[in-house]
This record gives sequence, C-alpha cells and structure tokens, in this order.
Amino acid sequence: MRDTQIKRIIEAALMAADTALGISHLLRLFEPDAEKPTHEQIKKAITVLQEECKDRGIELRRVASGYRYQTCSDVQPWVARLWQEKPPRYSRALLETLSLIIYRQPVARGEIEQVRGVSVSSHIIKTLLEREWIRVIGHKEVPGRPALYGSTKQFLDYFNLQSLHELPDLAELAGTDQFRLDTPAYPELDLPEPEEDSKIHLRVVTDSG
Amino acid sequence: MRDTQIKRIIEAALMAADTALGISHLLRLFEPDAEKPTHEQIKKAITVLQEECKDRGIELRRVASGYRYQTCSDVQPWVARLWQEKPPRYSRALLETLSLIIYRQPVARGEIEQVRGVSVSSHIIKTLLEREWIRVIGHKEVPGRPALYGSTKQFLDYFNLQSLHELPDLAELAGTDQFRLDTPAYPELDLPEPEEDSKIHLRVVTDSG
Amino acid sequence: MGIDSSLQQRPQTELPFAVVKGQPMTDPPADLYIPPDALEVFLDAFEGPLDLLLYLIKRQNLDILTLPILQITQQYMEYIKLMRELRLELAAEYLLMAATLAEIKSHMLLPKPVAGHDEEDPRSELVRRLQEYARFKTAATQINELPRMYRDIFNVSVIQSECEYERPKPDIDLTEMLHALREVVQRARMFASHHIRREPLSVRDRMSRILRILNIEDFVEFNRFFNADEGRGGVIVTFIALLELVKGRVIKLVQSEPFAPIYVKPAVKGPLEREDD
Repeated sequence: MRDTQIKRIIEAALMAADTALGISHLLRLFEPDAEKPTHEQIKKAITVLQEECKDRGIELRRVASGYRYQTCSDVQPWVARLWQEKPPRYSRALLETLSLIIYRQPVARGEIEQVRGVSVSSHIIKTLLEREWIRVIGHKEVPGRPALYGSTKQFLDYFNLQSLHELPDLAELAGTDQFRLDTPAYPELDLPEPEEDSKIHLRVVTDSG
Repeated sequence: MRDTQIKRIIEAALMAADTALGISHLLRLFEPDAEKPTHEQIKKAITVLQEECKDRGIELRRVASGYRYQTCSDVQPWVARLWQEKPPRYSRALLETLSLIIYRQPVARGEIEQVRGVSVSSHIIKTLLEREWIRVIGHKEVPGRPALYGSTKQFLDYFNLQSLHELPDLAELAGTDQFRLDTPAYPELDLPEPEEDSKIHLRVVTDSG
Repeated sequence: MGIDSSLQQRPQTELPFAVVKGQPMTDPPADLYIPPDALEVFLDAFEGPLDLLLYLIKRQNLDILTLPILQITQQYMEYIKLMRELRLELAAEYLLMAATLAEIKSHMLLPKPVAGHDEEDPRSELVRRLQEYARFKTAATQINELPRMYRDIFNVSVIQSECEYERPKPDIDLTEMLHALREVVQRARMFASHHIRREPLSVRDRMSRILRILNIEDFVEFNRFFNADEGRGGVIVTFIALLELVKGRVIKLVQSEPFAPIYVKPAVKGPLEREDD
C-alpha cells in the first residue's frame, strides 16, 4: 500500500473516531489486508499529518491514550458558540428508552423494542451508558445472553431523587382507569405499606431447625 | 479579521459539529465580534477548504442542511473497522416503502400498499419516522383522514444528498415504453438473504428444458 | 398471444418445481417432505404477489408487454397450490392475485368482440401495475446503493480543545422523561399483544438491586437478601423479585442437598458479550 493511501486512511480514522487512537489500534485497522503497513509507516504518516495541520484550525495531538484531532485553543471561543446557540437535546427515542429501562429494570434491549415497536439503536444505549444513567447489571440466560440494564446512583443524583420509590407508579402515569392491560400483577405490593388484605401469604423461614 | 483566521475558525467549527452547518449558522459564530466576515468571505473560505481536501481521507461535502466534513467513501473498509458493530441493514420492504414515499410524496399508506400489492407494516412506518427519514406532512381529506408522508432533510443528509433532484428520475429507472425485464432489477433474488448456515438449499426451477 | 404449447403438453409431474437439498422435486409433496420452513423462507423472499410475478417473468426472459398470461397463471397457481398443500399461511394478497389472473385468463379465452369496438386488453392493468412496481423496486435498490452515513461515510467529529470548556451534555428533566414514558405506554396499549403489567416499581427496583449485589459477589446466600427491618412488605417484594429473576432466567438458586442453605448466583457467568450490545 502506498504511503499516501496509508496516510489517508489514518487521517479518516482519527477524524471519525470519538476517542484517541494508539498506534497499535491503527495497525489493527489494516489487520485483514494482505499488505500491512509497519509500525514505522504509521508513525511516519502521523508525523506528516501533524505537519499538515500547521496554519489550520485543528491539530493532531498526542494524549495519554493515543492520537486525536482537536480544535486549536485559539479558535475555541468561536467553536464554543456552536452550542451556546442551540443546546443539544436528546431524542424522543432516547427518553422513551431511558424511561422504560427505569421502570422495567432489569430489562433487556429486546423487551424495550417489543414495547416501543421499533428497534433501539446502539447509539442510544451507548449514550445512556456513557452518561452513567444506566448500566449492565446482569445477563439473561437465553440465546445471545442479552445484557440486562438497570438504573444507577448517578441517575438518581441527576434527577435529585433519593430512591426510585419517589417516581410515580406506572399505573398512575397512564391513568388508572384506562390502564387495564392485564390484571394487576402485584396490586398489593406497594412498599412500604402493604395493604392488610394482601392475597399473598408468605412466610419466609430464615432459620429452620 | 484576516481570511486565514476565518478559514481556520470555519474549519474547526465544521469539524467539531456533529451535524452539517449552513452558511448562516457559520455567520452567527462571528455575531458578537466587532469585525464580522461577510457571506461571501464564508463561502470563499469553504471553497478553499474543499480544495484543501484533495488527496485527503476526508472531504467537505454539501448536503441538504449545510456543509459537513465526512470520510471519503473509498477508505470506508478501514474506517468501518473502528467499530465492532455492523451498520444496520434495511429490508427490501423498508427500502421499497421509503422509495415510494420519496418519489410519490405526499403519499398515504394506502397508496403505498396499492403499488406494492401488499400491506405496509406499522413497524416499517414507525422505523422510518423514528429515523426521521420521513414525516407526516398532512392528512388526506377522506374518511379516516390518513396521514400523508413526505421525506425530510435528515433523509437527504443521511444518504449524502443535497436535494431530491440528485435522485434518478423514476421514468428513467425502467423505460416505460421498452420495459426490459432482464435489467438487473433483482440483484439479490436468488433466494434473497438465505442465512449463511441455512441447511436448506431450495432452488426453484421454473423452466427446465 | 403466446400460448406455450410445449408447456401445455408437458405433464405436470415432469416440471421440477423445486430442488431441495440438491434433489429435484417433481411432485408436490403428499407428505411434508419439503420442510415448510424452506418454503416459508422462499415466500418471505418476495414482497408480495407482484414481486413473485416479476420473478416468474424474469426467470424466463418473458416480455412483460406481451405477458403470456396462461403460462404465468399456471406457474403462479402452482406456487399457490404448493403453499396451500403445505398448509402455509398465505397472505390474502396472494389469493387475490390468483383470482385476478384467473379472470384475465378467462377474458383472454373469450372470442374478441366485434371490430370497431376498442376494448382494452384485459392484461393491461396488470402490466401497468407490474411496471410500476418494478420501477419502485429499482428505485429502492438505488437508494440502498447511495453512500450512507455509518455504512459508507462517517461524520468527522473532532474533539474540542480541552483548555476552554467541555461540550455541554443535553439536559432533561423528570417530567419530560415521564411524559415520554406515558406516551410509549399508551402507544403500547394499542397493541393488544403487549402487556405492560401494572407492576410497582419497587419489585423492579429490587430486582436491579439483587443483580447489583450479584455483580460484586458471585454467590450469595438466599437469606442475605432479606432484611427484617423492611417488614413483611419488604420481604414479599424481595421474594417476588427473586422469583421474577429466576423466571426470567437471570439468576439461579442452588442448594447442595435438602435443607442445606440456598444460594443465589447469576444464571450467566460474567459478561461474555460486549456490554454495549
């Protein structure tokens, strides 16, 4: 492979990646190729790319975890205005996915898709994981071993909640009168005060002799 | 402000943004400045930046909602290896429904069903709406007031288009008068999408001598 | 009008309509010797009767404009017959098309009306529909071939220089999220098959908490999940949460012998798959 092509690939990869990439990571991009560039060739390409940034609004910097392109600090005042004007917003799909994870946790992606009727993009899950509002708390023992998601302490903190119990019940939300999809599964099971006429009589024997 | 500086700011802003930016948006980045560049200066800077992409792994492309930097499609095989995940594949049913909405807009579901000869699943419409490739642009004044769908800017952006005019003319797609069925209308139709490990090999022989 | 005489002479049974596992099949199976899945796969390959017809026409390089209706009808019916013999659920559209074809066929066999009276060719409507559908099929193929984000092209996203400030993350408020939830629940209600049970959050919350404990310790004694301070309600919630997790095949209860302590462990050992999947 010619040096120009190696350089083009590395430039595109570093520009598209959302994290810094080390040289070994960049080498892996060529893994399946018959003709792989050497470590030195990659290094050389990076040096050339760095030189090409001269007089440009971006630079190719080396940070702890590898190389990454970033905007030059002197143009930052203008670039920052991109977000002042329009604060970024989350999509409806993300909000729905998050709320289902909160209320149906521990929940697998497939169940969310079933309720929503559309597939859940990996991007949404990634964003929620990155924000640390959800995390993987287990796996289902079915083919594919899907991850089960649950909420985090950071989620509670963000919404200024002490515990999930401060959230309204699903039934309340949907309007109790019309919300009768199914017989209420555990009608009497609202913590902390179970009703007296509870239908379930359960005695847990913790210490049987 | 000197042209080099304008160019540097625009380069950095376009590279940092995750959506395409129009010229008026770019102009607003300079809003609070004493010395604002003109529309023409911005345009000129973009042209210079586009020229500078020659021989590089990225390009500055104009799509429906503005300008954006993107990786060149020829380096896709390497760049795609950055992510383990495969990009979603869309079914023929979804793509056919989408193409009907694109070419026939504003179009109601019933008309799509008429042309395709089968019912359109809600799942497909929902997926297209959620991807924001289509939207409801009105309602038909007939009983039931069915929704009329049309395409969006996001569709154009996603498919690397500046406007719908870049799509081939429907009439050209298969010459109306001389309709040749040997045109490769069925690229994948030798039992489309059989699973790799499918144990069943079914070939339908409609005409053996 | 092309009636294919050879096709008519050829006995039905000599026409292999399918090759299954390399074996040509000349007989519609009396028993289910083609796995019905195979035909379902085959039928799934088509986007409906128009698509199936286009396929039949193309297979034989027939001219759509002089559509040899008898030949096509016969072949189409053969598929339909096969599907029905296999008791596959056949979409109504396929049967409707069969009726249309039969009607056109009978019109074709009728003597032509007196000259001067310009009656439309009975095939023309079907030909028009086939042409129209074929155009959109091609259009779909072309759209699929356009360079597409995240498949062929990728957005450049350069990090902002770290010295100034971090890029703001979107903010949401609780009511916004609850509103989204209400909508999705109400939408889901429209599908009768989906059940969002009216479950108190407490059970779901407890299920998550149990899993979090099991993330730290792999093997936890059953009793340890119960806290007497929570009262009867708490015990019930915990117990139901454990049962739900067992039912959902997320955890397992193990006991080495009768009356030995019961232990709880994750059903799946460790995150074997990518977590972001």
